[in-house]
Amino acid sequence: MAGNNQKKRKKSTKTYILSFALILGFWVVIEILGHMGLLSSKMLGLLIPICAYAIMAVSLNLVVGFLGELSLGHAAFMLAGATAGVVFYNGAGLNMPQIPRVIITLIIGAAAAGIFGVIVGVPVLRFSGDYLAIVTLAFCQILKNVLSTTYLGVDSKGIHLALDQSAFRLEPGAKPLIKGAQPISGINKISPDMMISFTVGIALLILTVTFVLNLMNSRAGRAITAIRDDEIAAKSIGINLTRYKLMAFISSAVFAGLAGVIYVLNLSTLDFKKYDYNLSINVLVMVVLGGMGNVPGSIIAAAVLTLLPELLRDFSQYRMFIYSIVLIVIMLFTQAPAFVQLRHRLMAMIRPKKSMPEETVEKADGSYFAAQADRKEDE
Amino acid sequence: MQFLGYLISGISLGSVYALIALGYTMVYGIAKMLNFAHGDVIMVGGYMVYFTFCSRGWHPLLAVLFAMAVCTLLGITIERVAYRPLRSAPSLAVLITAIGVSFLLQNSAMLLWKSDPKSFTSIISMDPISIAGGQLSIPAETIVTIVVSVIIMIVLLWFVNKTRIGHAMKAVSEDRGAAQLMGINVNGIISLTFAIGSSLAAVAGALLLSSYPTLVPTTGAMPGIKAFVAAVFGGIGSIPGAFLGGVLLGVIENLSKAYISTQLSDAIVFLVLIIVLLVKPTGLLGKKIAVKV
Amino acid sequence: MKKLITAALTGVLAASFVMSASAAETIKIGGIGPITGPAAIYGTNVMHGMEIAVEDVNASNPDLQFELQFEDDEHDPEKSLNAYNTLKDWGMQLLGGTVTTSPCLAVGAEAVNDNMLLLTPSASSQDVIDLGDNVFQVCFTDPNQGLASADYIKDQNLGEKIGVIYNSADAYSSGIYSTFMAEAEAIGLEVVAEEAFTDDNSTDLTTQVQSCQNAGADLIFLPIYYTPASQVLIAADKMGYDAKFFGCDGLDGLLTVEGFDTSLAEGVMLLTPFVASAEDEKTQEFVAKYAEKTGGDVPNQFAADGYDVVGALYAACLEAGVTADMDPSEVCEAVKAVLTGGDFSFDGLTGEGMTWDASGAVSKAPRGMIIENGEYVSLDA
Amino acid sequence: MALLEVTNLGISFGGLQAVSGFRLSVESGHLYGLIGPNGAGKTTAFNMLTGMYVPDEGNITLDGVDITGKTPEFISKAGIARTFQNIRLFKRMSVLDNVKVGMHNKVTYGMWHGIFRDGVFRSREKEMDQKAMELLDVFGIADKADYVASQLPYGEQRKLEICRALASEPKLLLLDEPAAGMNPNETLELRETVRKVRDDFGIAILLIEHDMKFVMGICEEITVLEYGKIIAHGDPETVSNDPRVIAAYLGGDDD
Repeated sequence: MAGNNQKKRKKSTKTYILSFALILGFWVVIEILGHMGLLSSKMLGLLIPICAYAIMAVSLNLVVGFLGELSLGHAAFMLAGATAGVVFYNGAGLNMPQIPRVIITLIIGAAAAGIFGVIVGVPVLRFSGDYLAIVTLAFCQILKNVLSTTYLGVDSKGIHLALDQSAFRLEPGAKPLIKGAQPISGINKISPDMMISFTVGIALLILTVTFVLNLMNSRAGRAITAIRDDEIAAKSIGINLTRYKLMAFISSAVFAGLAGVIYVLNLSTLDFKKYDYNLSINVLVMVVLGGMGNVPGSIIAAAVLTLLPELLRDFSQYRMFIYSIVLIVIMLFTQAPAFVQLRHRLMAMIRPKKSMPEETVEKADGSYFAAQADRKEDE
Repeated sequence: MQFLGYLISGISLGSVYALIALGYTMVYGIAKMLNFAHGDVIMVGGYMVYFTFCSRGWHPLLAVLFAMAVCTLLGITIERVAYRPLRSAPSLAVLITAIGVSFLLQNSAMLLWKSDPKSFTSIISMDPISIAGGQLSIPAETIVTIVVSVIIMIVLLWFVNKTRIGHAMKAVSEDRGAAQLMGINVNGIISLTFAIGSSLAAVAGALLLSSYPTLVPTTGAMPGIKAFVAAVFGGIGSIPGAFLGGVLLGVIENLSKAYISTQLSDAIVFLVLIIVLLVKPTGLLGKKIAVKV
Repeated sequence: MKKLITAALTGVLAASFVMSASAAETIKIGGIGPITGPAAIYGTNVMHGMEIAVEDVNASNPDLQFELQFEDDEHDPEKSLNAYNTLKDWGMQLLGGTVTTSPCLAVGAEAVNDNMLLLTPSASSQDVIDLGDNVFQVCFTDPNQGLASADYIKDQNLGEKIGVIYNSADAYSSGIYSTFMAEAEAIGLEVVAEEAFTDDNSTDLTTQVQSCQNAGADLIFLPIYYTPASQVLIAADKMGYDAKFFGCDGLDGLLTVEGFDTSLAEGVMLLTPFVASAEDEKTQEFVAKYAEKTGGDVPNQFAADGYDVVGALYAACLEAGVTADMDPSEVCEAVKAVLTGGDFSFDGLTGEGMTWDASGAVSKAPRGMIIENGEYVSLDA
Repeated sequence: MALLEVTNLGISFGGLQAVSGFRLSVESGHLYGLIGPNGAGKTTAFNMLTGMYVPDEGNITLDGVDITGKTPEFISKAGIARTFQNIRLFKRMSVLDNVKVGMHNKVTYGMWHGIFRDGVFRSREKEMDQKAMELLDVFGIADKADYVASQLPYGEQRKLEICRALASEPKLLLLDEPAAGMNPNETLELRETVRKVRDDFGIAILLIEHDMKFVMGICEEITVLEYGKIIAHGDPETVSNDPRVIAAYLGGDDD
C-alpha cells in the first residue's frame, strides 16, 4: 500500500519534473547562448512567440484535454487580453515606469480575458461537443468583428467610445487607442533587450504550468477530469458541473489573456484580423499533437510547430505546402492505430523490461487522446 | 420592394450555403467527422469548371459533370489516404488531419493555379427574371441554385430513407460496430458518403461561383465555415436541417447587412446562431439526443 | 515520440545558432511580403518586380551590386518579424518591405530599433511612416489617397450622390475611407451610402451594391482592392445598376483578372500611379520582362512599386556612396540623408520625379485614369 | 422514522407513464431489492431518487430532509450514492483517483489551496489518500490503486464503482444491477461484499437485480415493479410466492 502511494507520487512528480526541466532547460540554454551572442536574430525573434504559444497550448489543454470540450475560440481570449492590455499600455500606462506598467498590463489583460471567459462560458457550457465548438467559434468571430468597428480614444474631455467612425471625434492631437480595423501600432516592447522579455515570457509560462498542474492534481482538477470521463457519474457523485466547467474554462481564458499580452507587446502591433479561428485551430493542433492532458507535450508541440514553418523558409512558396503535408503525416503517424501499434512494438523491442504498472502511469496522463472518442460514444 | 430585393439576394446566398451544408451534414451524419476540407473541395470544383467551361468553352453541363468526377475522385482519395487510417482514432485527430488536408488543398491550388484571382463566368446563361413590372429582377443563378438545392435535398432524403444503400448508411450512422456485424461494408459506405459529399461540393462550387464570381485558392474557406455554421444551425446530421440552416443563414446575413449594419453583420449572424442554439440546443431540426443513464 | 520531438527541437536550436557570415561584396537588400496565403498575389507581384529591378540595376553599373532575398510573411505580423530576423541573419543592409500594412507595423518597429532603412513598396498606412524617421514609402499614404479622391471627385464634378463600399476589416481600405469621409464632409460632397464588408462576408457583395442603388448613389467610391471590386462591378451589372465607379490604386489590376469581362469595367475611374498598358518605354520594357519571368503574367501596381523600391534604393545608394562593407545602420544614415536631403529625386515606373521628405511619405503625382475600351486613358487628357 | 420515505412517486415521458404510485420505506442497516421485468421502471425510479430525473408527482424524504426534485448534487450531499447498470467509471483516471473523486463533498478544500499546495491541501490530500486506500482494501483492490480504471477486469470495475459510491459516505446506497455480466463465482463474491458493506458501514442498500438467486439470497425486503407500478412487496418468500410476480416473470421477462 505504501509502495503504491509512492508510485502515485512518482507519477505526478514525473510530470512536474519533466515540465519544469523542459522550461528551465530551455531558458538556461537560451540565456547562456544569448549572453555569448551566439543566437541568431531569427531564434531571438521566435522566443516570445514560443512562450506565448506554449501558454496558449497549455491553457487550451485545460479545456480540451482535461475538461474534454472542443473549443475553437481560444484566440478570442488572447485577443481580449491583448486588446485590454494594449489599451492600458498605450493609454493610462504610457508614462509609467516600465516594470509596474508591464505588470499592470498583464493583470488587466488576464482580467479582461477572464471576464470575457465568464461572458462566453456561461452560455457556452450549456452545450457540448460540436455545438460547443461552433459557439466558441461564434464568440471569437463576434469579438473580432465588434473590435474592428470600435473606436476608442481619450482627450481632455474624457474617454470617447464609438462603434462608428462618424460618431468618433477626438480633439486634434489626441491619439486614438483603437481605431476600427486599423491595426494598433506603436506598442513598445517589454524591454529592448530580448533576453529580458524572454525571461518575462518564461516566468509567465512557469506560472501557467504551475497553475495548471497544481489545479489538475487537486480536488478541483479531479472533478474536472471526472466530468470529462463521465458527466453523469460525476453528477451522481455530487460534483457541480457548471462550477467546475466554468473553473476550467475561465482559468484557460485568463492564461490565454496573459499570452495575448506578451504576444502583442512583442509584436508591436495589434491587428484584430489575426485572432480568428485559424489561430485557434493552430493552437488546437498543438494541443492534439502534444497530447490531450499532457502539459509538457503541449509545450514541446507549441515550440515545434512555431519553429517548423521557419525551418521551411528555404522552400520559399512551397513551404506552406510542405508544412501541410508534414502536419498530415505527423497526425497519421502519431494517431493512426496502425502506426501507434507499430510504435509500441518498436518501443517494446527497445525497452522490453517495462513493467505493467508503469505503462499504466503513462496512460493515466491521458496522452492517448481518447477524450473526444469516448465522449462521442456516450452521446 | 426593397425588402424583397434584399430577401431574394439573401435566399440566393443562403441556397449556396445550403448546398455546401448538405455535403457537410452528409459526411458528418455518416462518417461522424467534421470534414474541414469540404470548402476546399468546392474550390477545386470551381477551378475544374473554370478551366473547362470558362477557359475552354465546354458545355456547362459537361463541365460540371467533369468537375463532379474530379471532386468525387479527390474526395475518395482524401478519405482513403488521410481519414481512413484514423477511423478508430479519436475524432479530434481526424479533425486536425482534415485541417491539414484543407491547408494542403489550398496550397496545392496556389502552386498549381497561382494566387491571382480568376473571374468566373456564370454557367447559367439565362436572363434575369423581372417581376413586379421590372422593379425587381431575380438573377437566373439564384433561381437555379434554389431549385438545385431543393432537388438535391429531396434526392438525398429519398436516397437515405428509401434505398438499400441509404439504409446501410443510416445503420452506419447509428452504430458503426453493429452495422459491421450485420455485414455492411462500413468502409465502402463511408467512401460512398465522401464521394456523394464531394460531388455535391463540385456542384456547389459551380453555383457559388456563378453567383459570386471571384475564384482564388481560398475561395472555399469562408463559405465552408459558414456552411458548417449553417449545418449546426439547422441541426447537424439532418438533411432538411442543413438546407433550412443554410437558407436562413444567408437571409439573416443579408438582411442584417441591409438594415442593421454592414460592419457588424458577422457579429449579428453569429449572435443569432448563439441565441437559436440556446433556445434549441440541437439546432432547428436536430434530433434530440436522449442521454441514457 | 517525445524523445523524437525533443531531438528535433535540439536540432532546430543547433541549426539556429549558426550566424551567417558571407562575403560582403554586394549590398544585401531584403524583401518581405506574402507569397503564400490569401494575400499571396500582392507579395508575389512585389517579389517579381524587385527581382527584375535587381537584374536591371546590377546590369547598369558593375561597381554597385545588389543582392536580393525575399521572404514570405503570409500577411501575418508574427511571420513578418520572423522573416525580418531571417533576413537580418542573412546580412541584410536595406529592407524593401513589407508589402502589407499590418506586418509592416511590426517589422517597422523593429527596423526603427535596429536603425535599418525600410522602404515599403505598398504598406500605405500613415502609421507606417509614423513609426520612425528611417521608414519610407513608395506608395501614396492612405490619407492622401482619400483626400485626393474626394477632392478629385468634387473638382471634376464626377458625381452628385456618392456611395462608398469599403472593407471595414482592412487597414488600407478603412484608412482611405476615413479620410475620404472627413474630406467629403469638409468640402460638401454628399455621401448617401456607406457600405462595409469584411473578409469574412466578402463572398456576397450584392447587398452593399443594392443599398447604394436604393440610396440613389450615382457614383460609387471603391477604396478597395481589385478582386472585390470586380465582384462589385459584376453585381451592379447583374442588377442593371448604372453608376460610375471611382477607386484608388488598389483597383489597378482589374483589367488583368483572368476571365473578367472587361467591358464591365468600362468607365471605371481610378487614381493610380502605374498602368501596365502605358505606352512609355520604361513601362513596356518592365511589362515584357515581367511576362518573361512569370510565364505571361501582367504586372500590377504592386510589381511596379517593388521595382521602384529597388530602383530608388539603388539610386540613393549610388548617390550616398554606400559600399558593401557598411553595416545596416551606416547604410541607413547615408541613404536617409540622401532621400531627405532635398535634391534627390527618382524617376520610376510609378511616377516621375519622386521625392521624399522627413516624414517618409513619397511625393509623386497621382494619375487619374479612366477605363475606355478596355484600356486606361488619362482622365486629365 | 424511516431513513428513506418515498410516497406516490410518478413520472411520465411524452405521455408514457414510466413510473406511478411508487412508494418505499427504507431503514438503515437493511438490504432492499427492487425487481421487475425489463422496462418496468426500476432504473427510472433510481434516477428520480438520485435527482437525475425530476418526478412529476410524489415525495421523497431522506432522513427527514425533503429531496424531491432536488439536484443530484444536493441529493448526493444529503446522503444517497449510486452505481450504474452499465458501469460508469472515470475510465482514464487512476483507481485511487476514482475513489478520491467520490469524496468530493466529504473532504473539501478550496481551489486556491490546491493551487498553492499549502498545508490545508497537503493534510486533506493525505486524509483522502488514507481513506481511499482503506476503502480499496475492503474490496481487495488496493494493490491496483495506480491502475487506470479501464484496465481493471470487469468484476473489479464493479467493485470500484461501489467503492467510489461509498467514498461519499452515503446513508443509502443504490446499486443498479451490480451482478450483471458477472460469472457465478464473481456473483458469489459480490454477495459477500454487499453484505459486508451493509455490516461494516451500517448503511441501507437498495439494489436492482435480475439475478433472482442473488436478490432472494441477500435482500430482506423486495419490491416488484411491472409497467411502472408496484405489484408486490414483502420479504423474499412472500414475493416469490406471489402469483402476480410469477406471472410477470414467466410472461414478460425476456432476460
